[in-house]
Amino acid sequence: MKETSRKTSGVFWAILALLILLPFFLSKAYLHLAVIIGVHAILALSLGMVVGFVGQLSLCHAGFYGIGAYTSALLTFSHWPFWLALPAAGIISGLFGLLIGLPALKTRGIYFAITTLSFGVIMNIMLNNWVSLTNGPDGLSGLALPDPIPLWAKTSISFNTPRNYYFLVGVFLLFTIFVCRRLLDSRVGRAFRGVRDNEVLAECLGIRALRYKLTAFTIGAIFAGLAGSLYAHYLRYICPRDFSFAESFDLLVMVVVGGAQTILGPIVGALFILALPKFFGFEPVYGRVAFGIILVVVMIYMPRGIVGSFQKGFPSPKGGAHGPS
Amino acid sequence: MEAAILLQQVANGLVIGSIYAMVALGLTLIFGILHIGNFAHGQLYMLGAFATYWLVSLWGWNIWSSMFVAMGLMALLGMVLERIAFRPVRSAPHINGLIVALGLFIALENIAFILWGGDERTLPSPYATKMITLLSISLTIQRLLVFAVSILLIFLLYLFIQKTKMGKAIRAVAQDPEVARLMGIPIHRVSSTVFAVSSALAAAAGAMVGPIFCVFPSMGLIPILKAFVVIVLGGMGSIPGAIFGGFILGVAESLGAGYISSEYKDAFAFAALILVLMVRPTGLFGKE
Amino acid sequence: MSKAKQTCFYFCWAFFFGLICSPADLLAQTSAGKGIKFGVSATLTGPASYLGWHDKNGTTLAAEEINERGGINLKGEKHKLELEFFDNETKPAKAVEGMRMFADKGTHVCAGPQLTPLVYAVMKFNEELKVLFGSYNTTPEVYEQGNKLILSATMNQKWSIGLAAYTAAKVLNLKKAALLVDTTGYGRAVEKHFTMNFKKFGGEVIDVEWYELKSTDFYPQLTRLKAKNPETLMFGGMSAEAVILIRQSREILGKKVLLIGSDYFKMEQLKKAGLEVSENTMIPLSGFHIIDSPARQSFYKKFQDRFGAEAETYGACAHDEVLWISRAMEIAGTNKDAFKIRDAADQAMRELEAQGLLIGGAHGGFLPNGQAKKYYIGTNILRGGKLERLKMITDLKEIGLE
Amino acid sequence: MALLELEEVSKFFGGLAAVSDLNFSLSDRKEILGLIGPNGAGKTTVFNLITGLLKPSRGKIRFQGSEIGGQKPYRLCEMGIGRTFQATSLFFEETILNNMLIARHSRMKSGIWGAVAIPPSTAREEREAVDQCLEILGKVGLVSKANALPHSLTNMEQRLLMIAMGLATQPSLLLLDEPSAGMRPAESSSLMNLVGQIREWGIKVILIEHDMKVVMNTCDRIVVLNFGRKIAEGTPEEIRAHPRVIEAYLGRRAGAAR
Repeated sequence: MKETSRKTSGVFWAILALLILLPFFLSKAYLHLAVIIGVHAILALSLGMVVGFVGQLSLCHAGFYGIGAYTSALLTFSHWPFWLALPAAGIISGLFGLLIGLPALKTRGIYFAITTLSFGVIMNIMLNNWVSLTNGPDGLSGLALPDPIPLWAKTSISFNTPRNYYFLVGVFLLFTIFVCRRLLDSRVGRAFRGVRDNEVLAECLGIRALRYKLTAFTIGAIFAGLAGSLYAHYLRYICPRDFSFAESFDLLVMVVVGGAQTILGPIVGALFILALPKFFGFEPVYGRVAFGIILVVVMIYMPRGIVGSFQKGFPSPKGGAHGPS
Repeated sequence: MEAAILLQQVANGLVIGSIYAMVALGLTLIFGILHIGNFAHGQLYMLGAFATYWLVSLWGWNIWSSMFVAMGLMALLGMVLERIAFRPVRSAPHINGLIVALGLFIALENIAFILWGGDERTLPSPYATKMITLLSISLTIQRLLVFAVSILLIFLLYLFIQKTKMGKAIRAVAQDPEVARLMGIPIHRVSSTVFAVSSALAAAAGAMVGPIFCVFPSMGLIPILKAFVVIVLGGMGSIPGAIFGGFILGVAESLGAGYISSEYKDAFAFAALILVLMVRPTGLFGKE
Repeated sequence: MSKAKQTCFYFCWAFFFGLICSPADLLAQTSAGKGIKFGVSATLTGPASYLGWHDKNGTTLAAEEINERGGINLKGEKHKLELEFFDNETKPAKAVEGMRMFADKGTHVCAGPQLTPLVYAVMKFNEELKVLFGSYNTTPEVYEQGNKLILSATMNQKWSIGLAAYTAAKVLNLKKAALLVDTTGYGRAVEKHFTMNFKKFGGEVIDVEWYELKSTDFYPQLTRLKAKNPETLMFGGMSAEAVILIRQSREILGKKVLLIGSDYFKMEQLKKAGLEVSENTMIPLSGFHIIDSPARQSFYKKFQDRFGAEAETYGACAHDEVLWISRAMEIAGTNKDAFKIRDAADQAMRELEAQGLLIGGAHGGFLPNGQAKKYYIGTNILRGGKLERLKMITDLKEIGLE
Repeated sequence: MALLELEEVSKFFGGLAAVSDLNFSLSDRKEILGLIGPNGAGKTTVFNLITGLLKPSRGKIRFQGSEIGGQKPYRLCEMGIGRTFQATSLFFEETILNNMLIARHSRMKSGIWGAVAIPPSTAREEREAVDQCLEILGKVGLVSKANALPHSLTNMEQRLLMIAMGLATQPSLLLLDEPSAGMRPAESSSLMNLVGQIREWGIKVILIEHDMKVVMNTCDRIVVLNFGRKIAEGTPEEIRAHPRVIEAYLGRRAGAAR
């Protein structure tokens, strides 16, 4: 792993340079799209930790995303600074991840998928119907922008333009990538992959499968929460509709189509899925049809996802992304 | 009075439950063979309803013959989908199958939207408005028919699975595909048969609810979600599980809405599922 | 391994490149050519694609109507009106993207977004982007945010629901009402306003039942309502459920209970449900359906011929938005300065009303919060297969409401 | 004190007994215990009971004096019981070295923080782990393939890797389930030399093996199972001479097509 990571770094820096240059010749609308893609890249990566790293098919990720968004929204309403509300959002949805993962991970495979789906739906119904807290379906309006970061004298970085926010989200995306990369190359990451590829063998080799599944699930929830906070304070308006189970499915599609077991995969997936409508702007409904068909074709001809299919030398994985069945 | 209300609520639940059961049966059969969570199943329900609608409203057929033709058409469509979309991914991770199903779900819904627009159509039926009342339960005849037809179809399916040669083959493949193949069972024939049967069931469900509910492109979403809840509740691949799960869910929802809170009606189904899975991680009838 | 990553990298690069090059509108640019661009931000896909379809068709007809009359007259010279559609996928973030897209292209007027969450989202940005947009959203709160660049092309729930409550309580002397509403913002607002006003007019609301959007079976809720035997049942939901709601209510509650449709219920849906079934149902109707003007008839007919479906209130209001804002542009003599256009909107609406061109809900100039001063709005009841007018107002004060 | 003791251990699946009233123990002497018996005699079930994949229906299993019946597999691995499986079971998506490192898991400490921040302690731990894994790979002769993927190995090498992974968990007791399955005689004899060495490193071995000749040459003591019951125990010589073994086991083998 080590030396491969060193090799890839060249590629990584090239892409990074491209991404830093991008906002300077993008129009406002596309900057906005880029920010949204960035947020979803973080989300997809965090879901990738669950789906790709430990092979658990989770369908309540939008729920954690929503909890993060609402947490930081409500905290800033009670005059917390954004820079405290952001980590708080991560922690709170991390806690939810722990609470939900503990019972849910007792089930396996499709049972786990549907259990998490149920939790996701319930979380969304709560956001929608608990009017006194969340203001119900009309959502929370008028969120504050992140407070400017003072540099020296009078100058400070403010986040009132999409470009600056683009860089803020970019930094967090890099942080997420960094964490994923480090995790994958470590003892923990090896345990993750062991559990994913052959849970029985892993347990016989002394790996506590449940603990590591829960770890991945919780870390995923934390980053989803952070993404939620970033999203909320960019759009300055949130409503339950954004965090429905449909969103969970979109995220899953991003992860799997991009390549669940890679780090680049979910990011490419997010880019692919969110940029696609741009190419069907003339007839959106036909675009949706094409989108559906593209999903089918990609899954048939690129079973490991777009990025995964570029990695040679692996046998086609059997037994399912959710462990041996 | 209270007793009457209770009976009425149970009856409501049973009728809805029979629809869930019909959709869930097909879903669970498919899962048993291909281990795919086939979301597209919901759209076969929708297309079945539309097919019936057009046969009735354009050519003035009666509802029964239209329903049978619709079932036939959907059976064909099901086989086609199995051949072009699902068979290629059967050896891939199951999650790929799920994404394929999602893709088909999106594509089919939007195709229907393009062809017929988004507005609701009511499928005319002679039984839609006639009410009958027995021991203080009042239902439309159509609802009774939904119940009756689903029971009948479930029974026929049971005979098919238990008695026929193909039925035995299906059970064998569900048990262990490898062994089945070694025993010389034509896996591909089996799986396309399963798709045909399940799709026909879904179409029947769609045709039967057409007169009660409306027919529109996005009508497939709620039933398919509930059907997933049902088959997980009953235990993946378990036929009795799907049947009882369907009725249990229907009644639970109806009583939940009737006696606790209709605001959280849809939450009950999912909460119930979670509780059951905490006690039995493989559902009520699932094997450990 | 590294080679694979290399390919990945090229793939991404190619993708960025494709993203940058393929849509022509990527780089910021102002609208070229003599045609005047008019944005339409519609929910063409996603859960509310049904609304988007009607918006698209309604605005299309409006644009044709204008261009048939030679287009828009800015400072003496005529320009064709060109609609540019943006699909906001029923997502707030997308709606904002649409606004920015219009602003980037120098389009400073648009119709929509219409759904409450989307409107809330864009209202954070449209003022700084200088984009004036019309909306037929019926939630009063939306217009009380003090946004300067939003126009309401329909009556809001204060009017329709208030009048419905008034008619039930005062005209028909009903005392015990129940509600069956969906859990969307729309349904909740219906619940709020009806309960408030019905109490004010001396009735009481004995029960409220809810359903999730896209539900199709209401037997459990209705059975529960039946136990409390209300005299009237008010619905709060989209037109989608209208037919099933009416039918199932009759099946469970019987013929005597008066049903009150939300302000999206129309005669067409009563017909669909069956006239004998819908007998004794009351619907609040806005201008579109009350004033059977030639404009309305021709729109209705055109819509039917072109798109093979009944025109809905949605399409009519979207149509009004285009007419209204275009006329405002003519009066203001600009298609860039959103604030000037907005100030001209009052006069524009008076003129349009005088010409009888408006077919949606709003009429007769508008208040500082962007809402019309005057609506034609009435409650009608289905008796013997025909709609009977129960009450008709053009001003809330007539029924003692603000 | 005995390292491993089975006392009246039984396991029922539904009605039928896969293992019934099994008694045997493993002393602290360096030895290789052979566990033989015809197909379906319940040998693998015994392994699953010892490694915690199955919970005994009756009876006690003691390891280093403490009761372990129904303990979780990872606990037992940490206590020092390693095993291999009859079917080739490896992490096919990982390189050989990573397979070894995954097996090394229970002997390493670093957690999330270590993974993300990589403090010196973690870096050292990783280095040591890699060295030890390479050393073990060297012992089984796979060090040259450290960065290859498992499916590029021969059957022989894959089986060696499985044993190496078993060793990487630093066991005091290693259970080998038919390590020589599908090997040519030459290969299996060299494998048995490796098993012999493992004994010399002070690791007790329990060996399930079909090939009688191999068993007789390798094992110090043999337990014979038939229909889940122990029918004989003793040195190879005694077993060879044991009438019930000849009748129950050898007789069958003669009959069975091999």
